[in-house]
Amino acid sequence: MEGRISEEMAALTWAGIGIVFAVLALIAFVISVIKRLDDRWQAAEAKADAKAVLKPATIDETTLVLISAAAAVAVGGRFRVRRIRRLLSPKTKRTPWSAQGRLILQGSHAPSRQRDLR
Amino acid sequence: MEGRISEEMAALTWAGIGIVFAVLALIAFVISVIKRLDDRWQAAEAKADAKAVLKPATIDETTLVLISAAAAVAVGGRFRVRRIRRLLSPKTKRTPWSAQGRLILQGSHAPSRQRDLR
Amino acid sequence: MEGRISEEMAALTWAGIGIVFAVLALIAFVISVIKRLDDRWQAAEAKADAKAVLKPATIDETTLVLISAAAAVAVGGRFRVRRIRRLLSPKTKRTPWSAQGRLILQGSHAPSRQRDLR
Amino acid sequence: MDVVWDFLQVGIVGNFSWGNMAMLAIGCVFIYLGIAKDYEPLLLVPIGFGMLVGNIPLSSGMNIGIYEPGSVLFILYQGVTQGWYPSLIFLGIGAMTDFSAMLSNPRLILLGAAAQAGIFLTFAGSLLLGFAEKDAAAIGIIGGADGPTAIFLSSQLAPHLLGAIAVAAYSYMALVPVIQPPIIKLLTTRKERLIRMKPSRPVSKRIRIIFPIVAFILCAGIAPGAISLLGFLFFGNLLKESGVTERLAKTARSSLIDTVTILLGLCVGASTDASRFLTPASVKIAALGALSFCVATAAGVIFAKVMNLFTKEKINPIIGAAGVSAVPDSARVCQMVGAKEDPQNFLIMHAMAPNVAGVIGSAVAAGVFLSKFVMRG
Amino acid sequence: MDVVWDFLQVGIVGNFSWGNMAMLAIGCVFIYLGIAKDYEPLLLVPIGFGMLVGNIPLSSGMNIGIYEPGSVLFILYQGVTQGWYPSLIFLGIGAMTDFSAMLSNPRLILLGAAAQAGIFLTFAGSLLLGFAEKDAAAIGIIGGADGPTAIFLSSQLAPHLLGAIAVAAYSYMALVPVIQPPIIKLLTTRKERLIRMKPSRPVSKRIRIIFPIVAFILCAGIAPGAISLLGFLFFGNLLKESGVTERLAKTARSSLIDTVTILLGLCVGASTDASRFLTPASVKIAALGALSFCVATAAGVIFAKVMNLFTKEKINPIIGAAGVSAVPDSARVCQMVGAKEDPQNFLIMHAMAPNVAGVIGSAVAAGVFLSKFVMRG
Amino acid sequence: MDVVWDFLQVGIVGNFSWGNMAMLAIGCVFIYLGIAKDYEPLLLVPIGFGMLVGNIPLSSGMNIGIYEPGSVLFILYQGVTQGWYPSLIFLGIGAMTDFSAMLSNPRLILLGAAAQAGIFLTFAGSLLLGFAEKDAAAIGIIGGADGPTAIFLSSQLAPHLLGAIAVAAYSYMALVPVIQPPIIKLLTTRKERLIRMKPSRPVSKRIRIIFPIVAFILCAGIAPGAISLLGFLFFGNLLKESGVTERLAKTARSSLIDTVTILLGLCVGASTDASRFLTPASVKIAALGALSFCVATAAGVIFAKVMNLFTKEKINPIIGAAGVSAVPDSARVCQMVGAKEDPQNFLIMHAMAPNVAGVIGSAVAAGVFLSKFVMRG
Ligand code: NA
Ligand code: NA
Ligand code: NA
Repeated sequence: MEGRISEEMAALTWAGIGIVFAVLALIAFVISVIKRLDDRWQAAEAKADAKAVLKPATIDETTLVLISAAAAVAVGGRFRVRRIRRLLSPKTKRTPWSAQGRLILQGSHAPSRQRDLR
Repeated sequence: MEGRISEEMAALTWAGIGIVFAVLALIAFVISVIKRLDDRWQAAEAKADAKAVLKPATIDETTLVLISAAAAVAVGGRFRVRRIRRLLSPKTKRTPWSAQGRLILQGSHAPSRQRDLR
Repeated sequence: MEGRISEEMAALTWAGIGIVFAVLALIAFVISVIKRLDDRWQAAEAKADAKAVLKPATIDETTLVLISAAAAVAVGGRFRVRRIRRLLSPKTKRTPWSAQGRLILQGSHAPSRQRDLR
Repeated sequence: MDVVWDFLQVGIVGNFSWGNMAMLAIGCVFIYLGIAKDYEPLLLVPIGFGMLVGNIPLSSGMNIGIYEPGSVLFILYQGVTQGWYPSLIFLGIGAMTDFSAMLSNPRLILLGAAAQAGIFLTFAGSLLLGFAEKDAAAIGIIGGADGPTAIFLSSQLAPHLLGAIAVAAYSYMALVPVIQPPIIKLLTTRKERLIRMKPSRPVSKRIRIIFPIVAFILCAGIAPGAISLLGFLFFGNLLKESGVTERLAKTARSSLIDTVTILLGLCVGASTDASRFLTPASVKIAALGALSFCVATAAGVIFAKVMNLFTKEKINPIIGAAGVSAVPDSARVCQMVGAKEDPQNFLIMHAMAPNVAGVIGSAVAAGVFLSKFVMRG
Repeated sequence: MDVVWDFLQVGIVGNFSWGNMAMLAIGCVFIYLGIAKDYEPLLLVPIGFGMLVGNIPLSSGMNIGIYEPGSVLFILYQGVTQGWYPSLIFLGIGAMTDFSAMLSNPRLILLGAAAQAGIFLTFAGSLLLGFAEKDAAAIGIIGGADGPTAIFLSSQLAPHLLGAIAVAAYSYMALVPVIQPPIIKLLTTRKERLIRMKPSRPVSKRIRIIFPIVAFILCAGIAPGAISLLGFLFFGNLLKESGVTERLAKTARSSLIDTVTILLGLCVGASTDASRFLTPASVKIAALGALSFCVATAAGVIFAKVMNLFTKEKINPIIGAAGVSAVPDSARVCQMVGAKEDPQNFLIMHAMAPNVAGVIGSAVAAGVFLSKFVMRG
Repeated sequence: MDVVWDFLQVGIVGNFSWGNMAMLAIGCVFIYLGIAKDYEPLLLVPIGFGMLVGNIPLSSGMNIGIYEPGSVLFILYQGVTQGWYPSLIFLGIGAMTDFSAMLSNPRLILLGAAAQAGIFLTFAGSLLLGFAEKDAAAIGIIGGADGPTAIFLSSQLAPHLLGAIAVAAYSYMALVPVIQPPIIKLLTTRKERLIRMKPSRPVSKRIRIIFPIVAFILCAGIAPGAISLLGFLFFGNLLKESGVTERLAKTARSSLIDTVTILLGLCVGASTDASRFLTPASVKIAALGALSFCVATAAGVIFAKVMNLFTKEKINPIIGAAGVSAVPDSARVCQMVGAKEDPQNFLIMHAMAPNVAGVIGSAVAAGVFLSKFVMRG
């Protein structure tokens, strides 16, 4: 062995293990606390939900409007939207850039090009 | 209010609004002109199209040749291609890099690997 | 013609053609040799394969274990996995990053979120 | 335990500051608004997390902070300071934008021009509040309601205000559904809000291909300062519309724009170090930004009413508000406001026209400022 | 109105030049050829639009032009001038190229070697026309019919000619279906063009994996100058063929190559500023490029005929023309020419062999020039 | 034929070295292990091919080698030397990692902490073997069993050892299924290996969203040196879990991480030039790395046994080995070892908890070293 360990480095060795331990233990502790809080929230929400038995809307309002608009243009008269089933993943719904694309497209008058933006 | 507006900056404020307006108005005007021209072109084309009632080929010549070639190799004899239905989007047709991939693949002899290039 | 070709450049012209030729010819030669070796290997392997008529497992062991595990949790009792059919491409199987994702997911308890990692 | 003590000194213990704590809280609010309220989450979540990253208290000299040359964040931040993240985002936006609505009814483009008045009036207001000329120009562009344009112009004219301007621009864009409706209602009568517009005609493919080329040459010829933004916007749009480069357009509007959005958001957020961000200037910028949005909205609506004085086919003045850009939120707002009076009135298609015209308009405005101030400086 | 007047001065009004107008027109022609004629649209559309971007008349000093350090275009252009865009494109090409046709019939590789004669003869021709040695080498490589190789070599040996060389290379690649058929017909008899070749045998996976490794070591060991191109080409191919890195290969041949193609095309186009591009040198380069393509095509065809003198299994000399590379257009052309004589003769599979060998061949040629000229200077 | 002779001189003929030959062979072994043995192919194949690229004998001065400023490889290598490739990889890993298993059973996090003892003991061992302090820290981190972390720390503390450290780290990660099982068996009784753990409960979405934010602030507040790694890891995870930025998360965990993985692997491999890599230091590093893995595995297992002394719900000590990270291979190994005793014992779900905690743990350890050594110099 050619090298040697200064006192400072020896301290660092043990301190390092300790710090890593402390940080992860702290995270573990905080998660436990948050989980306990969350359990209470969830219980409270479950109660609230139980009251609201209404079937939630499965499609957002803007989309409903757009479908109505498209239909209005196509049918050229009065009509009622009875039921809407989503064909694409609901996740895309919330992303502005793609929503932008979708909206613009739907605002456009070239329905056959809709494929482009998927 | 601590600041003040020099004459030059005041001019810039109004000139800026004016310039933006002028540029967009110019675009609006040019689009209108082009649209009018385009309407005439379209009318002319519609006439020409009306004469050519022939059902257009739905697949390009290279692809037809490749399919024939593949079939020739597979069947090992004479045959006739009667009808071709496209399974992939026709858009890919025109992109050289992917076309390259496809061509090379089809020129290869490992049909089971075709999946790779999709 | 304003320019002229020094002797060195003239030599380079011919040497260049020669070098390109030599390199590609060398590749062609080496490929031929490797191909001949490969043919022998393949013949040997074909023999070996002929003996091993056993139908190979179509799914790796880790996956089998995971499916068993998932089923154990879901059913909560004893059971036997009779047959496994792969629904995703077998290619993903081997990529650590995605495998990581999949494993972690499957280790998680939110099965409805599995879509995220595809 | 000297080692542990020294170690703690470089972190929060040795560098605690209430400013950083406040910024951490603001970062959490941004993330909360993005996730729970769904306000522009693709921007607010990265910016919010970036604020956390940029405001962890630490000793300088560790090669970590976004202002320390050589650190990872510094390197990634260069895309912001050198201005090419915004350009690449415009490439992607071009590849996902359909200008059909606008091409179908070109006169609506003027609404997109009118709303840019907000930019120049805010510029004047900033001068009055004592900002230097270049800074005032960068602040004014907040009224353009277009994140990449604001970041690009700040990076060129007022790098030291970039964080505050970007945060203001994105905050107000997220708040468009809150800011615009009252202004629209104030400036229009119920009768005006009930105006129905004719469904517009489809546009031929040929026009959609020619448009980005012609529009680029016109805009850039007159306002060459806009090249770095509009060159990429119209290039992306040509890739989309040409029909033969769909492969490139798809990458531009998916992995390319996503990657840049992630990095831009994170870096802009991380640049809001409390010591630079929590200043009186930021407060002024926030106030001017709000003013800017209001003026722009009003200008669009009023100009629509003015146009109605001279034309036969009446425009519903609500859609003038979409001229601020903030694509597509402000077009949605127009639809919403219109539908309150008449649920069968589908304004969103028409609102897209001034909406995308507004993007071009604010890029031209940025070009005007660049031409004026970069040359001198 | 001094403000407006000053403003107009920095744009087209104060910087009008007929050269720029001509280049704008050429840019439009490139876009037209790409879209309407479907000639290599993934290259011509970005380059064409880049020409528009690079030729808008403007005052310098605005931090916009591609030759102004610090501008967005300048930063993105560095991938061209530093040579790493071509390398990354080769990575993607490797990940999409199947060398099976070539591996199945190795003697066809020689056709890909023969066609590179065009490179060296054009090099000599360029010297005769008075070009400096390095410039002549960069011009010669146009005959390699491979865009990334040409750009890479120019960036290393003749950066000032990069625009002209790239434009010439891509133009002639787009014109392959026009240039090659007459030459092929001139040099072959009808009987030769009717030769049918045996369908070749499949190649084992093991060989397809070994090939990129062995070929890289051979090529790079002899011509190390080719490492920056062939290292990436064969690396991409190994990712594709290994079967265990499909995930990486997929990204390399989709979003990665698309992104780089967009930026490379735009920047190369934008580098053709009229004052640099509209020169006698560009005219000479265009002429030499055309010559180069013709010589390369002829060399490939003639060498196939020579090979037929010594072998029993005759080669259809048409496929010699595919040795120029220009993948895969020139292999298509071979199929087309062959099918005119006999529609049941499927040459394209065989033509892919010299076609991909030609890519390797021109990269080796580039390596030869690099070894020679970079060392000296 | 002087031209040919001169030409050959710049290649293998003039620069032949047995060291390079050995490295070429090692590169082929890496590729073989990746493809045929399926050991971490996404890392070994790029690194292996990179070794070929970096060890082709050539004269310097050709602007090709990875250590020649201006060459393509040098430019791409900057992502390694400047440390931002590892950060971007962590962004992607965050976007694909599900921390549910860990959140469901937080006490298992401690196993991930215990296994990091390997890092610090190897640090001490390296000092004993005569390495300088910074170098020893970079070598120690090999025990973290996390490639990006090891590369990042080396780039900051010991750039000259980067190649050796990266190769050691990835080699041992690939060999986890060989190294860990005997150690686990040595330290546990059959009865312990048969312990069954209760299936853990699902975790609410709210907790999964809060976790990356809180964990980032805690880790970075205490060990700010970890910001460049954990900032990106937790940011990616927030993008994944938020539910509103799925689009960004998808790009981060696909094209973005793939692109960076390709370039990082190639460059790390290419940096192992024989003259720099075939040194006694590399041999020592390889030995220390192996030691490091063994110590880390043992520490995890033993700590699990210690925890069992104090708790009622017993932990199967096998899963302590997963604390080294090497995600997800080491969790797989735990499952395998456990299943040998009882095929119905599904440990992998539980093993994921210390496995991902180990990633955080080694990043924190890296932060400790950075805080200590970067500040000083
Ligand atoms: Na705007
Ligand atoms: Na070639
Ligand atoms: Na670890």
